[in-house]
Amino acid sequence: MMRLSTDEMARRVAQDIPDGAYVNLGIGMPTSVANYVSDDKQVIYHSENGILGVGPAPAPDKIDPDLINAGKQYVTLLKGGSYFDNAESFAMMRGGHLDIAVLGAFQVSATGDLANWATNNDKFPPAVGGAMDLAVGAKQLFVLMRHTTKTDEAKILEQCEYPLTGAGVVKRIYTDLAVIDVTGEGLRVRELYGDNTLAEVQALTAAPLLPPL
Amino acid sequence: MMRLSTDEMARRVAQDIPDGAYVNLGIGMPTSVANYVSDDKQVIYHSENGILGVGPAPAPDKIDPDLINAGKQYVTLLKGGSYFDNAESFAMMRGGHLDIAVLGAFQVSATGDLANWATNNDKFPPAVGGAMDLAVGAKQLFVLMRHTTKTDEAKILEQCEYPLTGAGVVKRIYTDLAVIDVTGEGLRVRELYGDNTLAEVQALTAAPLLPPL
Amino acid sequence: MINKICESLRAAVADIEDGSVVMIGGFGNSGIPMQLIEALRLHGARELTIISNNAGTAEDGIASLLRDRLVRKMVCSFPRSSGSIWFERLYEEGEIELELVPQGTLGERIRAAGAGLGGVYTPTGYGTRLADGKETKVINGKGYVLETAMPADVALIKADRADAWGNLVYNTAGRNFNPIMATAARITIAEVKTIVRVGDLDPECVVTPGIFVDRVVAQEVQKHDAA
Amino acid sequence: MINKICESLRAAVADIEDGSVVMIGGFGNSGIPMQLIEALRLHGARELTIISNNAGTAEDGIASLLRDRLVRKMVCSFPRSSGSIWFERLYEEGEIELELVPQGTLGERIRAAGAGLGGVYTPTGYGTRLADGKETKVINGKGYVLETAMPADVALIKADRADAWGNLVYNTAGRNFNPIMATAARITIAEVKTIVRVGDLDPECVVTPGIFVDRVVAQEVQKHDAA
Repeated sequence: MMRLSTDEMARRVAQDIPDGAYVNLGIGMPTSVANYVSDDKQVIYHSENGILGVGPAPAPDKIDPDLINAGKQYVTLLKGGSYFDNAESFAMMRGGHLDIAVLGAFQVSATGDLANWATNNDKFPPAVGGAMDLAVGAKQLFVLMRHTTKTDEAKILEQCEYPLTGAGVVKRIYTDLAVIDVTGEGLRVRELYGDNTLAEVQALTAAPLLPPL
Repeated sequence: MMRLSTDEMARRVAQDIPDGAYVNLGIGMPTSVANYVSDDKQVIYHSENGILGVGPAPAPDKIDPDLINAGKQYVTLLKGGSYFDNAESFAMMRGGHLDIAVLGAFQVSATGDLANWATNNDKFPPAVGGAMDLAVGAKQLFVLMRHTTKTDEAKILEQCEYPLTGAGVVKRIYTDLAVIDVTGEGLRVRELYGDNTLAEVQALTAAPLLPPL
Repeated sequence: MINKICESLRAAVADIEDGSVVMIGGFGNSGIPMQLIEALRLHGARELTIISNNAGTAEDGIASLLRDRLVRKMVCSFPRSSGSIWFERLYEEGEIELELVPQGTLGERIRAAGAGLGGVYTPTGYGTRLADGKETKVINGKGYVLETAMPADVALIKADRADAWGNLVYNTAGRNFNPIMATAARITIAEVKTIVRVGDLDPECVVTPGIFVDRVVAQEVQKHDAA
Repeated sequence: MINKICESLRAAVADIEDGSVVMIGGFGNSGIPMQLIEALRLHGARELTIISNNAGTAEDGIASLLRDRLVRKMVCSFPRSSGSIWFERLYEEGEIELELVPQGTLGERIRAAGAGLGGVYTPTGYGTRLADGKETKVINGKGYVLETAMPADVALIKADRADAWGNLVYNTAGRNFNPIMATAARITIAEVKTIVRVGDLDPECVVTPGIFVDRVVAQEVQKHDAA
């Protein structure tokens, strides 16, 4: 089977980000999507801590210790960007002003439930951050994740086993094997990478997949 | 009986505004209180339309058409003042950040209910503005009004006859005859002007008055 | 490239439909998008619901929409002002519906819509007739009224300067309802005095980030401005 | 004359009592009032409830309060970060209570307290375990969770510049929770880099009007700042 690398997955999501979009990229793999958005598109990145127009990492001598993104990395501000407080930042998220949010996930259900903030492991203290607000608020929520766990267990399930971040919120899933839309009829494969077949991807998915239209 | 003029009433309220206070003055008579606050006190005036640090009227050639107070009069901004939107302005009011609000009133009840936004006359369309927010929000709500109507009817009553602006919100009433506190025991006269007697003022008041302590 | 600048006032309002819910910024005569209102009047959409603090005075602004009988309902805190003759006339004739909302509640309902909240519990109006028929709740011993989010189809707002990304700054007390209305409508259209280059507005001083703004249109110079 | 400038960090926190609810601004290491936190640690008030987005890392900031076991309860959206060793240790020992709140809900609860609202209905968390035991309501077909106002006794915040009236401006993304926390506490204390003269801050660019601020204290120059 063809399995995309992390970079290839990010590149694939980047293709679907339209010119002029307001986008929030989650911590981790989703953050790297920005690296692959082509230069002819102008995309405005939002960071939950209060930035619109997030730019690339600064040169080492240009670091502003306060100017970080949600992943606590140093960033810069593009011309045309702005700063605001938490209430306004989350108003943007919850109020449906962001066109696209890209988040990682532990599990996604057949009806678009998202589980990405807690496992059932109670040893560690829980942490949720802004994930639940992004999940309910963005106009379109894309999930970017490996199709299965490291031990080859399915992450796309009839029902999530882990605690939900939001119910019925995911619009599209980008994995290393395929692109899958969450539709009213169920999960519909939108794209299979390389020679991957529906049967092969279905075998690694614990919810029924509909063939591409 | 001694009846204070409008200016004298405003002057009397001004004496009770402490140095450093954040104050909102209602439209009409209350606005003139600012004219009588002595120069050795620094008082910061709030205007509901989004100003903190309202200054005096501008010279005619210095008018900024956007810079008006709640009564739609042209004003200026003091050094140290600031501008903000409606949501933040009313957060200041409702959130208990103003030390004193001074409002006019049609009627005040023995328990501090305030009626100042509507009469029982349905001919005119109603209008409420920011009165209800000020009534519930200011740390101390002072009412400044004539003791009786033009036709000598009492305005201080057991119960308001007009629709309420807020229930149990008035802290003190400044009239042209006396200063009256709304207390847990009832209305207590704090000050009688000139030679006015409790009996004289009581005769013009439709709720029992307690003598000064 | 992101360019929200609209070439004319007329084009900016061309898709406003009959029956729309339209927010209009301003307080008294401060911060009112007068030229967008005039464009809307000439556009002629009817049966409008207007959400605005006041209802216009003389023949100006919202009063001109009332005069032309384009408005079905007003949502206001203070519709009656000295000179609000058209509102008073239509109200007396029973030709206009009024939803009276305390000013701070109006602001919170607008903000709630922009911030994706379903509603807020406010102490304002508790125990008064403006809470009649509304859900109430006592929280920590204090009474509150449930006020639900109030979204709009269109917001017409007034700012001082804008850039092509839709970032806005205002002039003095001209902010009033404009920044919150910008967040609460499906389409937000800003009338501004000046359009500046992207990057010319200080990012620390932007009041309305461009994400909330769909169209920016510069005021046209009026003949009487030259007088 | 209004003068909210406090001569020392120590004096600024001297009246914080055992058992206080203390908001602390910041997100990650951005916009944290580190010197006020250190002053609070030295002051030694115990049994504190701390409301803050994170729970500190290494031995710094909130982590130092945890290490000294001055904190009874944390209210956070993201207490676990790389390096949050003291929070994790106390959590494992059962020595600290945690109230986990989604970040936007934390912000709205703080804002509600500052704005005099009893609570808000937010869609965030609806249908998840973080809504367990909370009142919910379907408004216009969408599910919402009732989240009540969260006030504090004291807010420790960080800004860039202040004047003697308590007006504040911030540095870049250092705003985060600071402006809303400023509104929500009985006593708000701001640690700032620079104190300027009253009138030197542009009234169009003031982020926190002075009415929300009780004390302003300038950062003391640290030895390592000179390195």
